[in-house]
Amino acid sequence: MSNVTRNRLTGADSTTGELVSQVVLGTSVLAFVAAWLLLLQWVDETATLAGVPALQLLGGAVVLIGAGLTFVGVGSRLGYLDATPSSTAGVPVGFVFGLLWAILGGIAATLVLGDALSLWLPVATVFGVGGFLGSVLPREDVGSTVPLGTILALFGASVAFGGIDANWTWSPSWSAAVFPGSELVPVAVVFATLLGAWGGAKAKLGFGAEGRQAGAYYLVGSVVFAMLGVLALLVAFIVTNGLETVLTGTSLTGGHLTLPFVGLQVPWAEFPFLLNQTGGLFVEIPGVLPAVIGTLWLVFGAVLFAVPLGVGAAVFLTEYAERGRFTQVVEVATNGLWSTPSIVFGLFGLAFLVPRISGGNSIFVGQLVLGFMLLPLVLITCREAILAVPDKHRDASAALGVTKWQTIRSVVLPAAMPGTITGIILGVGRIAGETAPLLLVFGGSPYPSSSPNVIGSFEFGIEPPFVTNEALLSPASALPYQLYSTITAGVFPKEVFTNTEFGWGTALVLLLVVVGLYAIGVGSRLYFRRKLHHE
Amino acid sequence: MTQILQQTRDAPSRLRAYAAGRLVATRQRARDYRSRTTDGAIAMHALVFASVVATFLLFLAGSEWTVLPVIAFVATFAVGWSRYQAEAAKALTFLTTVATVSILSLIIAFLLVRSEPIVRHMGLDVLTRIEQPLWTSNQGGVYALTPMMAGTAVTTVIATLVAAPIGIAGAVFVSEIAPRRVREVVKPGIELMAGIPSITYGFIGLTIVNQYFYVEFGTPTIGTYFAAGLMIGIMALPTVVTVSEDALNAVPESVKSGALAMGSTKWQTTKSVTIPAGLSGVSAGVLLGVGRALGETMAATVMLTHTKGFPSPVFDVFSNYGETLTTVIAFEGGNASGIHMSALFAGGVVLFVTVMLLSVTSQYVEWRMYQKLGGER
Amino acid sequence: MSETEATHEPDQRVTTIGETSERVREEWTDYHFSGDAKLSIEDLDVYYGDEQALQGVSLDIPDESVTALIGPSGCGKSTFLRCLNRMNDRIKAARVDGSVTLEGTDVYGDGVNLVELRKRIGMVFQEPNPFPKSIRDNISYGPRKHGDLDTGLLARLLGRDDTGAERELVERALRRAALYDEVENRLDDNALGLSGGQQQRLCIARCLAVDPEVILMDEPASALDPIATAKIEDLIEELAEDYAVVVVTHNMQQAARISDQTAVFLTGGELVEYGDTDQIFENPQSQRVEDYVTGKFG
Amino acid sequence: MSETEATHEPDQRVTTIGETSERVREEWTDYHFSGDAKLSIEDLDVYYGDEQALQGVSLDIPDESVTALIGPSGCGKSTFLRCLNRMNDRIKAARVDGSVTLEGTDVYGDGVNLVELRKRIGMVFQEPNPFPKSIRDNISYGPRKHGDLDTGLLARLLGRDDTGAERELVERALRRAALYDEVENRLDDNALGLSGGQQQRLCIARCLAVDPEVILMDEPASALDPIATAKIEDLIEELAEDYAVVVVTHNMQQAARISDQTAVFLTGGELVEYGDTDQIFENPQSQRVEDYVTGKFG
Amino acid sequence: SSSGNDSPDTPAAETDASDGNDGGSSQETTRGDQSNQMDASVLTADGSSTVFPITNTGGSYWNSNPEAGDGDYWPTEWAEEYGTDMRLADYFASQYGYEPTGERSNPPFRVSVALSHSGTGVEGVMEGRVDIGDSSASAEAELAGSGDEDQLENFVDHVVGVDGQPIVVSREIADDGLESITIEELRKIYRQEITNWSEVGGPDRDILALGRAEGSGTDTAFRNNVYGDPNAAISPDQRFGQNQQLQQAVKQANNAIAYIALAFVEPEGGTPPLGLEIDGTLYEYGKNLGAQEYPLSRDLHAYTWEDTSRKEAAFINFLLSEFGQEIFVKGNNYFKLPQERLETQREAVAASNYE
Ligand SMILES: Nc1ncnc2c1ncn2[C@@H]1O[C@H](COP(=O)(O)OP(=O)(O)OP(=O)(O)O)[C@@H](O)[C@H]1O
Ligand SMILES: Nc1ncnc2c1ncn2[C@@H]1O[C@H](COP(=O)(O)OP(=O)(O)OP(=O)(O)O)[C@@H](O)[C@H]1O
Ligand SMILES: [Mg+2]
Ligand SMILES: [Mg+2]
Ligand SMILES: O=P([O-])([O-])[O-]
Repeated sequence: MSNVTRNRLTGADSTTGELVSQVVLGTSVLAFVAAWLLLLQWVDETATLAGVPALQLLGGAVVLIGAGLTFVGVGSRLGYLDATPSSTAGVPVGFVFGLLWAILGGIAATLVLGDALSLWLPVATVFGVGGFLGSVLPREDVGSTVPLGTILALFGASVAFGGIDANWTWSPSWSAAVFPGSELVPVAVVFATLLGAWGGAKAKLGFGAEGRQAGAYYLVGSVVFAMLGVLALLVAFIVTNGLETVLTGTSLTGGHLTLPFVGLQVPWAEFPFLLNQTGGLFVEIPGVLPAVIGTLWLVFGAVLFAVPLGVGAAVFLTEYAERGRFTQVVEVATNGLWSTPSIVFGLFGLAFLVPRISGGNSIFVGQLVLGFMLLPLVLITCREAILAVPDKHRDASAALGVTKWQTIRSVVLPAAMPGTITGIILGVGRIAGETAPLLLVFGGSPYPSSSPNVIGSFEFGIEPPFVTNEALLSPASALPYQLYSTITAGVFPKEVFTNTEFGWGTALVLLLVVVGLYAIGVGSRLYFRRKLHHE
Repeated sequence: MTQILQQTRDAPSRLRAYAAGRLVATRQRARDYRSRTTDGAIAMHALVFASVVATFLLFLAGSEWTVLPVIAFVATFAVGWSRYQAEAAKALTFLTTVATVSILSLIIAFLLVRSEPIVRHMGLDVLTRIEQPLWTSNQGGVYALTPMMAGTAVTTVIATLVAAPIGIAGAVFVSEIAPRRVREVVKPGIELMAGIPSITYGFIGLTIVNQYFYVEFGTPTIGTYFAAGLMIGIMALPTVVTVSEDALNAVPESVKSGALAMGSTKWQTTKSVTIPAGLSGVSAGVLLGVGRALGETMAATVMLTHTKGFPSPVFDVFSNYGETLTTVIAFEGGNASGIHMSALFAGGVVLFVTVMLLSVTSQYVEWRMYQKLGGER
Repeated sequence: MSETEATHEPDQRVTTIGETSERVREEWTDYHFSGDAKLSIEDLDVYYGDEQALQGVSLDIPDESVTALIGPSGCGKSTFLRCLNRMNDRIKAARVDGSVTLEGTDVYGDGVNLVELRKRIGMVFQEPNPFPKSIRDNISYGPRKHGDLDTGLLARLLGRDDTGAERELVERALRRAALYDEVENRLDDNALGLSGGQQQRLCIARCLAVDPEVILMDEPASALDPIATAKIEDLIEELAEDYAVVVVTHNMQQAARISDQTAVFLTGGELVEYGDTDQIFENPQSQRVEDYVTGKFG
Repeated sequence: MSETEATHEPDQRVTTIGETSERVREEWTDYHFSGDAKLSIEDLDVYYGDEQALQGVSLDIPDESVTALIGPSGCGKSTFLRCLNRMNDRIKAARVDGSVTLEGTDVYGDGVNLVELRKRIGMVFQEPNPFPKSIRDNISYGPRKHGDLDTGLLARLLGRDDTGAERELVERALRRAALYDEVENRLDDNALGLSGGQQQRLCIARCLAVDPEVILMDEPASALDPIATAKIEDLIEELAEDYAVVVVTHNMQQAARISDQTAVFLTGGELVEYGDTDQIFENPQSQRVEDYVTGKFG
Repeated sequence: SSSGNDSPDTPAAETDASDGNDGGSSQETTRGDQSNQMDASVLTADGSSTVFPITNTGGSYWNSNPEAGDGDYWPTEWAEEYGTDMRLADYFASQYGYEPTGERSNPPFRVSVALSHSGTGVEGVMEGRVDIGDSSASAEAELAGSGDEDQLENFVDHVVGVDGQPIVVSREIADDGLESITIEELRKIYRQEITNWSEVGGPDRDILALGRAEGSGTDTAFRNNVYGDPNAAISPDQRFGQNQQLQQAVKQANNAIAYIALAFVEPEGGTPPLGLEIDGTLYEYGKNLGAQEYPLSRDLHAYTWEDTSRKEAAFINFLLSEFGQEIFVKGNNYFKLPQERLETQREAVAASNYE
């Protein structure tokens, strides 16, 4: 039937090529990590290993990678190594290598001929085109290794033996900054080793479709690993910096709690950073209680405002309105509203709400502005959740002779609840960390000495507006605002903490609150999803 | 050509026909409403709507009597709910929809109205002036948004260069490469990262990143576009990853299996089938990330130098200039008045319009994806 | 009601569709059953947008018996069924011409109360679609929404609640649907935890709880395994003692087993033959129907 | 391969399931065809988590013929099919025991190259799943990814491209799948614009373009209308001239029409009978199979 | 609006029309003296980061309401001097008719002082967002060129202290031996005409000229005093919102110069002062820097709008008291008001005006 020769179903045993590729790959990974350690200054750039400075070591590693790559590429081409390369490395690879060669040409030309554009540009172009052709014209095994290997070897050699060390600097004419070798070399090594790992992984699987997959996976994997590392570092950084502040003066039983109504005092955990006022004469360990309470009130008000509006609108749009121009406009509008920068909301609140409601910064206006910001998310998620309620439930209800509203109330909304709640929690997480609008419409003293007492401040009158609440109409603090104030206030009035320490503490509490809300949101989504799938 | 001409000529009559059609439809709907709704419910509807309109107008006028129509609304509504629940519910949901739309309209209207004085004062110079002075209360007030627009563009570009490639790589990793166990940890982890408040990034940026560039690279100031852009990029990363990952995930498993069953490798499947099919969703994710970077305020406010001007060359991201549209509003919003304030509102308009365009584009792109993949069934 | 033999040489009786339909129609429109029609359908046309899904369908459906609708996929069986209780109103694109009469009242007449109509003509869907609520709540949903039962908190506080009545009603409906014994002890569990067959019987019970006169079923067993299918089939035959049951099925053996009358629709939305089930399967008048019931296509 | 008569009195031969399965197995495992087996399956067990989906299935599949797999829903037909080209590897919960041999090589052996395997055993899915690309690109996807075709920009610039070869290959595959005439003029249109039946034939053509030895099809016509179904059936019969074709179907008439051998799976994942199609439908050895093929359930 | 031309949405118009009982808004409280009701809502202040240490320290003493004899905060000798045994805020508030609470941390009304810069304070008090607008430059200078000059007459000026406005540099520059520069050099530095420290006798290092936000009193006063025009064009390398932030930046950098307020000088710390030679006279920190003739000296203002309400008067009087001047002004490194100016200022808010 078919006279095409078939490849074997099973793979071959390991070869020299694989061994060399493995070395390239391993060296790349090690150098990648080492370069990061230098960049993060966990290892000093003047550090030495067996008498060789760190940077020089990196250079040597890159030389090794370059040489190894060239070796496998050429070996495979000459047929000494077992591989299944494609006919070309491909145009994208050609572009990347061409760019590298162009940079090399540019640098060489500036060193030799000077940095006039008319001098280095042609050289760079020639090098670039050369690099491009050198990558795409030969078979894949040569094209994807030799041009790269050469450049890596050149770069590595100039670091290892060419005097590019920590004190070497580059001050380009177009920039006000000066780039020292101590930083540039690790950055370049990060990129070099990414490419090296790509080439090594590719060679290891003998090029071809499998090789490309391996190369791509290594590249993507390392990038993602670095990304996750940076993100995790950020969090770890806040935690380590803030933990001491947050735990200052805590003890499990040192405090006491007065039971309401009974008046009895019982031992209670003492947590001054969370339970103390920020300012005031008698506060020994300043805390973030006013900000926590302020955040609670903000979130409470925003939810109270946005949830009914958002859910109502979502019901109308999905259940009552016919799909058409109107629903489309609302959809576009809500999506736009969701991505509108928060500072624009603040500006609007300052110009529209502040004069009409409190005359100055106030909790109430802050609640409304954050409510405006929350509204589109509630609407969008609730709408999605309602749309996700299968029509079969509506049909079933209709077929039982039940009216539309009854159906919405008894079947649709309950089924849409999980999705909506998840959305609300995530939205609350976002607004709880929102600062910009609060600067304009909400914030008060940077070191508040009292927490807003909203519940106790209701007053009733016979004149309109009949009900007033002084606390709601006064400025307050919230966690993100507290952090901002701490940054701008520069000096902290108490000796217990420096300003920065207090800031880290606040940042940690803020992080815990917001990320905690997100965690609840994400978790509840997983939970509901799983529950739905299992049934 | 002639066809177009013909169409334009027909336009008025078609418009008229359309209007007439709408009128008939509206009348029909009104008649339907009358016949289907009891008198009591109609009265309730009328009262509810009237009180809402009154509330809105009084509030707009800043009157303290606003509370009266609110009470009227609540009372009518309570009565209506107990007697005509279905009608009351429909009216309520309609009102909430209107309220939502009105909030957006109000924001737009306010931004426009308040930015009108500066445009009257300076004309198009607000958006085009590039010579000094750019921002001063001298000479009757000169407030050109150009340096801030350039600043916003520069930081956004840097942020996008950071967030887009890495973010897409992250999405590909999570959705296509990572083993299930890794994905189950990494995905929610990244989603959590999306929640870290921007002021936190700002604090880290201010204390660590700014200082790092100042000390190691000898930047002229403690805080540069590059540092801020980098930080914003890192901040936008999780958003790009999650949204793009959703898009890649939405590519039907059947298509992926189809490619695998033909003996293409996983990576070939990802590159040639999954990413092209999910491309519009991925770009929507990137656009969202760009939108977030563009509107980012706090990190930039605490990190940038708040000096307005154009670096030379313009792409020198390490210059001593540093102000974006968002930071200028946050920084000067408190003490501006008159045309200065108006200029800030104009900045708000520029931001709003840009973000709106991004949002509409990303929605369109996503709609295209839906169409494309939906056509499959 | 066993399987029919297929002994003809197919090629000999092929006629063009136009011809056949004319001829066939003449023959079977004379079908009459003893007693009055519960539902009468006259010249029903249904369009989805520009596309016609049913063409001039007329037939009478007797009370207290099972009427099966069969035909290849897309021939309009579901559409026909949905016309009977006006569930088609829910599809925006659908337009219905012709008349459907329920014991003398035109279902499409002016001022017909949809809620009342659907109470009288119950429906069971292809996929079991219990509400994500407890079994009890699923059953009592209809009566409660119609105000026949009040078990709200307020009523309970006032001692005016119908908890007792509810319990009875739920038990009766579940027994009728042959489900009571299986779920007796977990009435408060979520209905989604039931197996497919149980869910489908629950849906039937839910429908019975509203006390309808006619029960429409759209391929009620197609999503079920053989054992569950058998139970549903038994149930349908039992229900026919009290109700007019109309069942759509794609499984001809099933139609043959359970129905008293069978209507055969063919692609294009025409009703090609209607008559006693035995006759349809053993001696169909039309070649097309014969081809269909012997599995030549579909 | 016309329909089988059902003349027995069902009730007389009922046996308990355990008994039947033992007895039946004895009888049919002796089934042999002339020539070598293309695929041999030995004692295949598949588990999804704790649940067993296939129980000790053994059978040989001959080359150049159509093997039909039938059985009620959920009996493990798709699972079995997916084991043959290891698409089950994608399902994390799935665990496979036993051996599948393709011309002497154990498919589950160490170091088996999945890519090679799937090139040799092509698969067509129940729902047509063309890539959202042009018709041409759909067909040439496989060869291109396997490096047999290069039509990239660079190759074209260098004059080294295989555009001509591609054109030929696409035409050949489309003709083989009886689709060429319908799409000849729109090879560059998006494949998603085709009708369901055309899409399914496109998927078959796509599979043929890789030049496999075995073609697996999982209910390839279940989502299609009768005319498209007829085309696919013709195509399958034609393919059997060159390939080993394994078709899962839920339509027994279809199995009877198109297949040479039929394997009947029943609930629980056992293979209950395997033999010549005529024999299975006319004179099944097992009562359960007879009940199934005569439509007693399923 | 404040400018009175358009904008129906600004507060002055509508809130003025109201009868002033919607609680918390400053607009009516400024005129609250009409009704004899005691307004006990929160007194809000915002603005200058220079004045902030004064008002904020005052505010936290006030809010804490320490008992007479509290050794740290309201020591016996002070209480005796005032002849009272009341708590601190109780005592000062009671002079304006407020009922003493007798409770720690519970003053007759609370004070909330926010931190930004003078522009915000002036703007805030003008638009009624706050009761007291802190400013370290005169409202006149702040509003110069803003188009709101016609509102000036509505500002009621209360001067609470005097600042010397020193010039500070990074520690490294001072350590390198640079002790003073001339005012001409200063002008050039802030116009980017001198960009290296070696040009003024310092090390060979770029100058990082740090400035304050436009609209801050420190910036306005600096331009006014150094260049003779509150709107003079200067181009610092980097601007900061508040003095505190600026101080932090000077500490972080090794080549910075900044103009700041006295409270933020740390002679031995991160912000050492730099001598300034003006017309041949060398002004040095700790010697003649704050002297009468030092041209960079400036008044620190607490503005109220249109009138000074009872509540505002009570608190401002507290700041102007001997106790206040000593603890809040001198205690924060600023210069107390000279006696005769103090008398005039006190008169403006004297309790007798509110009987
Ligand atoms: N909501 C709808 N909108 C437009 N067309 C529809 C809709 N529902 C059904 N149709 C079309 O009407 C025709 C009849 O559909 P119907 O669902 O009644 O067929 P059926 O006999 O029930 O088929 P099946 O056995 O597959 O359920 C089909 O051509 C179908 O495509
Ligand atoms: N991915 C999976 N995870 C867990 N269980 C599965 C999975 N796929 C199938 N099963 C189970 O394995 C059994 C056999 O399924 P399979 O899909 O092979 O049946 P089938 O004969 O193809 O049915 P159908 O005719 O409905 O396609 C069923 O009980 C099914 O629930
Ligand atoms: Mg149907
Ligand atoms: Mg299957
Ligand atoms: O006192 P300022 O903060 O306005 O300089």
